[in-house]
Amino acid sequence: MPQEFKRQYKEILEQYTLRQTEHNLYEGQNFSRQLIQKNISPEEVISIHKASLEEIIPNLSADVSHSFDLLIEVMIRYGLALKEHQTLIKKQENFKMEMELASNVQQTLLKTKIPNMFGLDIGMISVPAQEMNGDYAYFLNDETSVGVAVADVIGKGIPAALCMSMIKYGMDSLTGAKTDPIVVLDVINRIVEKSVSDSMFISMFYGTYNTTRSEFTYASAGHEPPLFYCAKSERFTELQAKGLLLGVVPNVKYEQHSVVFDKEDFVVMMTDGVTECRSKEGFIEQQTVMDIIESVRDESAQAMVEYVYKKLEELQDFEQRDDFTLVIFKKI
Amino acid sequence: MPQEFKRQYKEILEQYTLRQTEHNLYEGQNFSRQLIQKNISPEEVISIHKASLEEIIPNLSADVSHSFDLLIEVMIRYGLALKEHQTLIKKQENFKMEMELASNVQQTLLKTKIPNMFGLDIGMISVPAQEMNGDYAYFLNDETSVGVAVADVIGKGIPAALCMSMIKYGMDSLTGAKTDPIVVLDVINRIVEKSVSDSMFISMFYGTYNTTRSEFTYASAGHEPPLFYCAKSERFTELQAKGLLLGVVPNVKYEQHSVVFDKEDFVVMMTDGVTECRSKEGFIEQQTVMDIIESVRDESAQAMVEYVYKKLEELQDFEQRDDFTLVIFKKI
Amino acid sequence: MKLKSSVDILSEWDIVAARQLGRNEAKEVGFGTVDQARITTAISELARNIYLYAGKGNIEIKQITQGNMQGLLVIASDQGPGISDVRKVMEDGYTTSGGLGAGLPGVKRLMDDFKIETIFGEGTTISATKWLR
Amino acid sequence: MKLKSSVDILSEWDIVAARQLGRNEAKEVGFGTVDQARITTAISELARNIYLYAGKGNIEIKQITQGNMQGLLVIASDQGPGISDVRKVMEDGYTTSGGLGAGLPGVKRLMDDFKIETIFGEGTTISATKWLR
Ligand SMILES: [Mn+2]
Ligand SMILES: [Mn+2]
Ligand SMILES: [Mn+2]
Ligand SMILES: [Mn+2]
Repeated sequence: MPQEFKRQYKEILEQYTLRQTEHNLYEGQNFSRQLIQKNISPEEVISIHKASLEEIIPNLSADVSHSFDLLIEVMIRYGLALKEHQTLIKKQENFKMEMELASNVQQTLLKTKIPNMFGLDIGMISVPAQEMNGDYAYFLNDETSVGVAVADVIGKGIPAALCMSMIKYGMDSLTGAKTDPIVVLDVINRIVEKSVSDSMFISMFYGTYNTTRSEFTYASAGHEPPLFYCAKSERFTELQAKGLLLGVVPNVKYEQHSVVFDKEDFVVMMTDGVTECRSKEGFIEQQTVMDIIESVRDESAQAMVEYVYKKLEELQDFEQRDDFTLVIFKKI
Repeated sequence: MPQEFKRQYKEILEQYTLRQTEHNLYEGQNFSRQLIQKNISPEEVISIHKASLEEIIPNLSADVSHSFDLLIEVMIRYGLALKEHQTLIKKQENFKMEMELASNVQQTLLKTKIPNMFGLDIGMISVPAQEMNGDYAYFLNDETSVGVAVADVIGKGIPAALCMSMIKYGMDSLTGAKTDPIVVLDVINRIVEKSVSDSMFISMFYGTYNTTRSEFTYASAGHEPPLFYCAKSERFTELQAKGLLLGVVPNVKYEQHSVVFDKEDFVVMMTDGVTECRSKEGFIEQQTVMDIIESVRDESAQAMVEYVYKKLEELQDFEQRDDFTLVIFKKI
Repeated sequence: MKLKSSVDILSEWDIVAARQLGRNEAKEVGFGTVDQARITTAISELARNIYLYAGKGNIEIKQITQGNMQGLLVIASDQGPGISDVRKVMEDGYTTSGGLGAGLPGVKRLMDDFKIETIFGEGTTISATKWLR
Repeated sequence: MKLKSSVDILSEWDIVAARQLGRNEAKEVGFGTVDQARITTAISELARNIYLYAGKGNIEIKQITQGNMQGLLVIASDQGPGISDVRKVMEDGYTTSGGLGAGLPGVKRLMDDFKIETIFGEGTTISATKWLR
């Protein structure tokens, strides 16, 4: 038994038996912090308590003394559980370091550069719920066109992150930003269908904006529909486009549509981590999300996506349940 | 305070104060198993003990009674640590399930088919040290040629596994099995160099066997040299080829060499998980590995790799420290 | 019956005062010894956090009822620097607050309801309730 | 001084006998109350494992010395089915043995040295030593 702890504890106990003050209990509490830090097990605490009490009350009845031996016996298992906890904490820390490294690797692997386009303001944010991101946003561009892919593996964590790397290499194999959205989805669908087991599905949206014609052409593989904001009418509409999730069957017919932007119009592309935010009271309404976006429509696209993330994080009580990705294209 | 536990504990304590037998302590011990399973916290145990003692010894001194209040105060933190442990155990279980899923995803993503070639017997085994594999073997083939890539990310676990997916997509972008090994390494090196952070390196061997000419052409990016076994002389030689690890610099000059096979000759390609096996007594000698391989030279290539794995697993006391990959090409 | 009371936290002594207040109120509501100790430990952690990270603040204790449930509400507020990463602070084993079972996750476990509001640079308010069973 | 002694484990009563033997020997060597309880708990777990999984077996207790160190060696042996996956049985939180801190990882933690030898289908021998400090 660590003699120094015994001495300190006896002093606190002695004071407390004399006067039952809150201050003495506070000292006991602070002392227990130290005990835990020094790996003193609960059965040792009982043993220290017993020895102290025997010194403080010299004629302590044998019954009381014995009773502590039973208590020590009972506490042994609690001590074991605590030691098990310390092992697990160490494991957990190692795992965290591995995940941090993995998350860095993923960020380097999947990094994409937000292009600088004439007449178009682009904002992007992608925040994983856990260490690894199962959402993905990727940009392709040339002089007059900028393409953007937004994808979400159904599920999150490491399995989703592994799948996501596939989309990246698929996108890398494409030739340019002008490729038709339905062609892009078809190429990626074939890759996913070939490489991924039947239980893994990916939703993906692909859109390409032509700065000369201010035209946004898009297609969707079972992905969350983007919101198009018309500045003139001050109204949102969903950009619907039918198409099956990636990886289900090799041949899918995707729909392609376009919309022409006026100045200040913007499109908000996202994953279901944005629309399926939950607060304690239930799902956050689409109208709420729209109101939040509209309230910052005059900000830059990047400021907009960051503001929306912060607001939704707050509404969710800082418990992010799914990966969150938001991309805004705004004509300026 | 759960009344039923109180009643049971009081009975045990009463018996124990009467007679301090081992049997009573054993009952206390068994009882504590139940307490822990029912999430009774240590501070509650003290409280139960106090209440029981007060009933068993009606004239218990106030000092003793008070002393338990301090003990309860001290135990609160131990109770918290225990609850934290239960949370962590649940997390750990979820994580295990996630890793199993991730490992399945990886196996599906990286799956490769061992080709069936006329005149060449091929065997392959790849076993990860943890759930995820940071080693990779991949086959390409046409009528007369079969190419094989064997790669190892420096490091293991999830970060390594993420990197590995890159090699797969790089290989997929190649046109055929006849591509020169130095061209293959050059293509993959450029991909890796572009996508991976400076702290991640990959060693890779690429060889292609022409069944018409019985010729094996190969190049290496800092990879473990394969062992070539000449059946006639019954001797092993290392197939050396200079070349930097993948991902260090964009332009690397690789060396390309060839060797012609006679009947029964074979080449053993591997990762350092094979050569750096350790037993309790230290590293396992290369000669030992060679002896093991030679002892089964008359078996099929697949039987050979499986036998070598089993033997080395045994020598290592079943503690596999690194991912283990072995490929054999044997002329028949 | 005093239904609301509070203690300003300016020195370490005030931590003891807040504990004392909490224990008295807990006794009054009818909590047993173990729950009294839990509530007091929670108050202790909250007050200590204020003292260590915000410098000063306030602990308010309220007896509350909801339907036929009775409980004790503890509100810890400060105008300190705020918490920049709430998720991280609420994580187990995050060791700034002294290891095993301590810190805000500990407070959450000791009480039944727990809510944290923080504005970076403006301060933090934590509300925690324990219900009588 | 009796230096070696053993108990056959055939019924639950024998678990208590093994514990008693272990406690007596531990006392004799000079272990304090807490260590006595730890050694006894370890013996309890080992004997219980024999009783539950092998049906019958033996617990042997030896007082040992090494240099100027004194200790107690517990050997639990059975001719039961053996352990098919030692790695798994030694894993924490592997819940067949009744949860938190129990089972063989618990025994390993309670003692200073721990060795397990098992042949599938032939039986298991576990040796665990506690040294007097
Ligand atoms: Mn997802
Ligand atoms: Mn999602
Ligand atoms: Mn490796
Ligand atoms: Mn390796």
